[in-house]
Amino acid sequence: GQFQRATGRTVSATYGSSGNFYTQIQHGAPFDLFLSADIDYPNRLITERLVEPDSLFRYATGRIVLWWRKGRALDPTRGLDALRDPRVRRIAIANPDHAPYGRAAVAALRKAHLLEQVQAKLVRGENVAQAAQFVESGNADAGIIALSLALSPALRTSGSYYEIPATEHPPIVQAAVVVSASRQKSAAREFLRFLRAPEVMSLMATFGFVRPPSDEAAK
Amino acid sequence: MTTLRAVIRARVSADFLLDVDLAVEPGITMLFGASGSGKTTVLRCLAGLRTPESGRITIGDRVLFAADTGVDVPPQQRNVGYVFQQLALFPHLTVEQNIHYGLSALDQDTRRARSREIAASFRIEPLLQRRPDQLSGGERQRAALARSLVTNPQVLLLDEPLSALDHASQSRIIEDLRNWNAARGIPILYVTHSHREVFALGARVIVLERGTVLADGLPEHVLEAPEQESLARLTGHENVLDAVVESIRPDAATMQCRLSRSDVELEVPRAKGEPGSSVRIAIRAGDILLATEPPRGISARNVIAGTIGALRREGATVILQVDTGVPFEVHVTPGASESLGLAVGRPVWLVIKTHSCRTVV
Amino acid sequence: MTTLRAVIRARVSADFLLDVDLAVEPGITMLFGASGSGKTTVLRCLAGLRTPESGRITIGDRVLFAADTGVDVPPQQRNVGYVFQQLALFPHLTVEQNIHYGLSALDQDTRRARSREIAASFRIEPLLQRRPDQLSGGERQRAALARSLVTNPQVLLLDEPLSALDHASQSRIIEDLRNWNAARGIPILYVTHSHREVFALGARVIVLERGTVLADGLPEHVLEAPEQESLARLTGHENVLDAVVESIRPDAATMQCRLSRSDVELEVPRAKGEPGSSVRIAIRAGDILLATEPPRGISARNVIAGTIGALRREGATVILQVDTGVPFEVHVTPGASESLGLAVGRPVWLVIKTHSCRTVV
Amino acid sequence: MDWQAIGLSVRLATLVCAILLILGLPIAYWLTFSRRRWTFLVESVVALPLVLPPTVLGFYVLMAIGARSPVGRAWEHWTGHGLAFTFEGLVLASILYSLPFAVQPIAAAFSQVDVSLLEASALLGSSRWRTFTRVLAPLSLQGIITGAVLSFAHTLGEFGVVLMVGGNLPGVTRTVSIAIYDQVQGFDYAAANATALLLLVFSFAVLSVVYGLTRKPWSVTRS
Amino acid sequence: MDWQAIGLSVRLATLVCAILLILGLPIAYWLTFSRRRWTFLVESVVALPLVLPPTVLGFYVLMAIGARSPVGRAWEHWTGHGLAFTFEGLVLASILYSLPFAVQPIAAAFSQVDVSLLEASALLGSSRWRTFTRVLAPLSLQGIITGAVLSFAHTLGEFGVVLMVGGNLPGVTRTVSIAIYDQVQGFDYAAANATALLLLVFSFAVLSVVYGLTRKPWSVTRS
Ligand SMILES: Nc1ncnc2c1ncn2[C@@H]1O[C@H](COP(=O)(O)OP(=O)(O)OP(=O)(O)O)[C@@H](O)[C@H]1O
Ligand SMILES: Nc1ncnc2c1ncn2[C@@H]1O[C@H](COP(=O)(O)OP(=O)(O)OP(=O)(O)O)[C@@H](O)[C@H]1O
Ligand SMILES: [Mg+2]
Ligand SMILES: [Mg+2]
Repeated sequence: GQFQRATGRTVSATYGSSGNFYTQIQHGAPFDLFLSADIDYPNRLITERLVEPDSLFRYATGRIVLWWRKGRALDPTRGLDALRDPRVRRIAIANPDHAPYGRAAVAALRKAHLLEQVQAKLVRGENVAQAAQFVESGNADAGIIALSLALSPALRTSGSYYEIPATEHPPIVQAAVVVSASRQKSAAREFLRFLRAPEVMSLMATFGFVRPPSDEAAK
Repeated sequence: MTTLRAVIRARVSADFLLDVDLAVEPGITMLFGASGSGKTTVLRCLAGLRTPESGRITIGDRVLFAADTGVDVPPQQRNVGYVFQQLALFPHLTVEQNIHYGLSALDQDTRRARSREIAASFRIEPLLQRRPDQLSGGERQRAALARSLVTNPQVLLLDEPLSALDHASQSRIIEDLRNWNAARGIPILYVTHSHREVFALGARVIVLERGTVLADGLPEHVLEAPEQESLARLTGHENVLDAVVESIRPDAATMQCRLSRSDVELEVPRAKGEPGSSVRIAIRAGDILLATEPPRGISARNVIAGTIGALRREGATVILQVDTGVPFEVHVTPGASESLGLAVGRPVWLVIKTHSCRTVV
Repeated sequence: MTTLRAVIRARVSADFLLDVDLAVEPGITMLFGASGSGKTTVLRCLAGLRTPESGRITIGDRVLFAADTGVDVPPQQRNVGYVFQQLALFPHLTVEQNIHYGLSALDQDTRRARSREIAASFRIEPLLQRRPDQLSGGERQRAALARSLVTNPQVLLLDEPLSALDHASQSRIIEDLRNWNAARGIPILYVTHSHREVFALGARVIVLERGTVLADGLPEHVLEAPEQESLARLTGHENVLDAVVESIRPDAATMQCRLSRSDVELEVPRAKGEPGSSVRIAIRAGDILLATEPPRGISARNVIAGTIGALRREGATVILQVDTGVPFEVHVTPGASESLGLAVGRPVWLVIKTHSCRTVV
Repeated sequence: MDWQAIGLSVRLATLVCAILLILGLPIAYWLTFSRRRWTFLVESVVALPLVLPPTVLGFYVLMAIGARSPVGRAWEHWTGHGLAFTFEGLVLASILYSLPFAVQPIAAAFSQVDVSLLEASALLGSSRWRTFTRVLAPLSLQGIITGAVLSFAHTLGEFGVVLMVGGNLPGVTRTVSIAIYDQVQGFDYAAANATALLLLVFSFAVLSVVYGLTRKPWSVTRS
Repeated sequence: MDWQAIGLSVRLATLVCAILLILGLPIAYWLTFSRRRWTFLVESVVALPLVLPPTVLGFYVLMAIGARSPVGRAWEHWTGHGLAFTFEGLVLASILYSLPFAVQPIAAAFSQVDVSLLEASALLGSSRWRTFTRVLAPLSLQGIITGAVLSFAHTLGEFGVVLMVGGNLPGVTRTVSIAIYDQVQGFDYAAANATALLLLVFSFAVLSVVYGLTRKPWSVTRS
């Protein structure tokens, strides 16, 4: 909406898992701009010369939270230690094999020396949204999900969260890149410029995305 | 006794209503009727495959169906043996397995013994390991018959079970069937359209026409003394003649009739009808004796002169067309035909016994 | 002329080999044989539904099958009408649609006209809108016959097409079929196991036994003068008697035989066999004349005295068991039986013409 | 409500269902009537696409028709655009995936038809084609309907393959199943429920009409 | 090679296939022989799970069996643990999803069996059950095999529903389809190819045996 107002151009968005988009771009998908949840994918595409290396832009860093439904007797003050509670029998995370938020969640658990203890309790969603659904539907007692999800209108009212400090897990750098095969590269670059605008960045913050380190953002 | 009683009304289609009242006593009863007269429908009702709109079916004291009380015993509990007109052998089972099918309650040995025995008597022993699609039409019919008989049912319903068999096989199986039932004495209802089978098998015959019972009784009475023209034709009374009653002789219980459009006179048994009224007279072609010179000193009252108009052979019968003013059909044996030197154009005399003439309506 | 010629060998199973050489000329040829003799198999080979291992099938000049040149015209191009023993009416089509099925090349009106005409002659007009499962067995048979005839095939193969019909309907359809072919003159091969149909329809008959042609010719020759005992029995020669040749009279072309285990003598037509050799003599029960007093002044050479041992009625026939030292079966008409006053125990004389006796092997 | 996606899905399912019938009928015919001994092996191959997870199948299809594959490049050469991420690509992938649903029930139905009816048809002068259309197919109607329904419904609901090969492009390859998936992923349950309900009601209506109209009319049990 | 996942999938598919036959046969019987007018509506309902994207169906199942639903609470009450993320939950969801694949081909096959054979069986004293097992089922063998094969293969390959309800627990709910998916997502194509190939070979072997053994033996065309 804002971009359209600012530039008169329309953006049509396609959502999905970053891994799938990576594969699809490999095989010639007609995308213009790739907003990845993990900088790993754009980097690979750069190596494969399928995207414009100079357009890489880290637009945000993701944050993870421990999230549970309201009414669960989880003690928010204990942080991740709350997961030691024996009443917590299922903990939902995104699949750490390929989902960045899942990797972060596992890292955080390891750092808290909880991983071994909760390993048997972990259930994996294909992506972080699914992990959230596991908790939301009452099938898991808690989950480690993206802050942006915890803040989303659907979950904000139904659950509570504990924000895991950014220091407890490797940064989840989210990067955008222009696809080489795109037929509207200039428009794509224009949209990237729009994302850099301070007001957009602050808007993202309200959605739970943290501004990335500025030196890298300038790249 | 385990008589099968059935009073049934079943509407088959807008223009066909089955409405019959039958009693099938132990022994073989033939159900005889033209194609489409409702024979198969009767069997289906008795077997429980069709529910009549109203009526009652009992075997002895056992009620199989009663529209008023709502009793309707399902087919699998009726203990009725049924050989379908289309056979309905199980295509995925061998002949032996088909025969075993109804014997599940017995142990393996008894089953095998029973099936071997029945297969032997129907001469299908070499076929026991074949599937139905590897059999000829007649072999299938024998297998279907064996499958039903082997279960020792309380009632047996057979829908033209021998129609695909040659006369020799038919005769043998008919003999087997009679022996089989001699020991059991169950009611057997046997559908056929063949006179031959009616006489060979039946102690009793029920004649169906358009869904109703036309006649019922001993074969010789019903088929020999038909009271309706349609039945007369159905039972091989090839000659059905219009006539007018001339006079009545109450003492001899006969009446004198003149055939229409001729001056041929016939003496027939007394029946309803006053002098001057119209009647029809049915005579079997085989009941007429033929002479090549005017017969003398015989008891028969009716001797009619005529000329052979046509002569042809059909099987063991020579069929003559004799013109006497009205055309008569006469059957003689080939032997008789030859020894009498019958030929077209020859003058002959027909000798008809009074009691060979039936008055029909 | 469009004669159908077939020389075929087809192995049906380990113990059944079909091996025949047939010529079916225009007109009706009956294919006659006991159940399982291979009649249906012959038809399937002719129609192209079964490929023989070797041989040749032609209609006139047209080769339908030739094992040596590899010609094998598929069924749909043979232009052969076939009425299946199991009918094979299309269950999803009405009778009318079934009849129309083979007429796709014609326009709607012609098609309708043709089907109405044939339906009328087979008396199935009121059934045209029904589906096969709404028909009786005989009605189905008539529908199947109509479906094949309406296409005007070059050859017609009929597998027991009238077995489910009453005699009246049979006669009518036989008449129709004869008329139908009078105008066309195509070869019709008609399978049956009924003498009645052989004589009523056939100009020629081919007799099959266990896959081979046993005899072939005019019905009266083949079925009346059988050369094999099996054929004699099949064709209703109820009496087949063992005998020994006593003497030969070359001038009269006859020989004198004595029946085994008795002193009854018979004069029979001369056949292979020297004095002292064994022969078998077949006599139809209907060819034997019966007299209640010793006949005088008749031409027949064979007059045998005996006593009635048993008497029963079957259809239009009275069947007598006459004991003459050897048992004879004799058939007479009910009329004759009555007028002669036949009864068990009565002494009778059998009169057998020399030419009613067949020597069989 | 994402009407565009619904329309696209219905179009896709109808087209795939139609093509599958056109392909499935002859394949089923061959499987049923071929006298070759190895027919059953082909029958097994036909069922194989089923055992792969849809996304993985989609992945392989993408490899096979993508810009890097010979097929993809040939297609691009002829049509000027790639096959992946187009409606045509979607159709192709869906056909591959749903093929067994069409073929197998039809083949099963064919094998139950009484051979003598096919023989009777041939003897009445009908070509194989006419015997097929006038006798075999009508008598196998229930099996054909089953094949059509399963492939239609399955294509409507198909997600993994479509996602992989289609790329979720609105109006081109974004089917209703993907739309609902996105709505669920986006926690927009109200929209997801509404779309799902609409899809269910529509499918129910279509199926009811199909089943209601095709109850085998000639097997009316005699009662 | 993830043997654990393969074993789990085979176990799941076999179990689901068996249960689906046990459920599907009576449902198909009822659909075929019920004289009620609205049978065809039920027939349509049976096909409905198909039209939803698997993940969405999985999502609804998850809601239905979750701790907040009566079903989930009742199950937890009886067994002491939830239904989600367990093998039982997976079985339940797969059954729901594959039901139409079992029911529809079987019902189609039943409807093609000649009624007079069922009548003949009854008249030989057989109960409905015996008629079913000895006549109807053998004569519908091809349809039943089709139902079994489709539901077996479909369960083997099922991904969306399993993912949603299973939670990807190794040895419990991590099926081979999920394993392959993960391998693809993790760029471990070699492993993915190997696993997929193994799955294909295994499935091909199973299907070949099934089809090879069950070629309708009594319809050997005569010629
Ligand atoms: N489903 C049906 N719908 C309409 N009419 C039917 C149906 N079934 C049978 N009929 C009619 O009912 C009548 C009696 O049929 P049925 O089968 O009982 O005759 P049938 O005496 O056995 O004859 P056949 O000797 O030819 O077998 C026939 O006229 C037939 O056309
Ligand atoms: N598929 C088969 N396998 C083995 N034997 C067979 C097969 N088909 C037919 N036969 C046998 O071949 C012989 C001839 O069969 P066919 O059907 O030609 O007889 P038919 O003369 O028509 O007899 P019917 O008058 O009983 O119909 C029979 O003995 C039959 O058992
Ligand atoms: Mg009948
Ligand atoms: Mg035959």
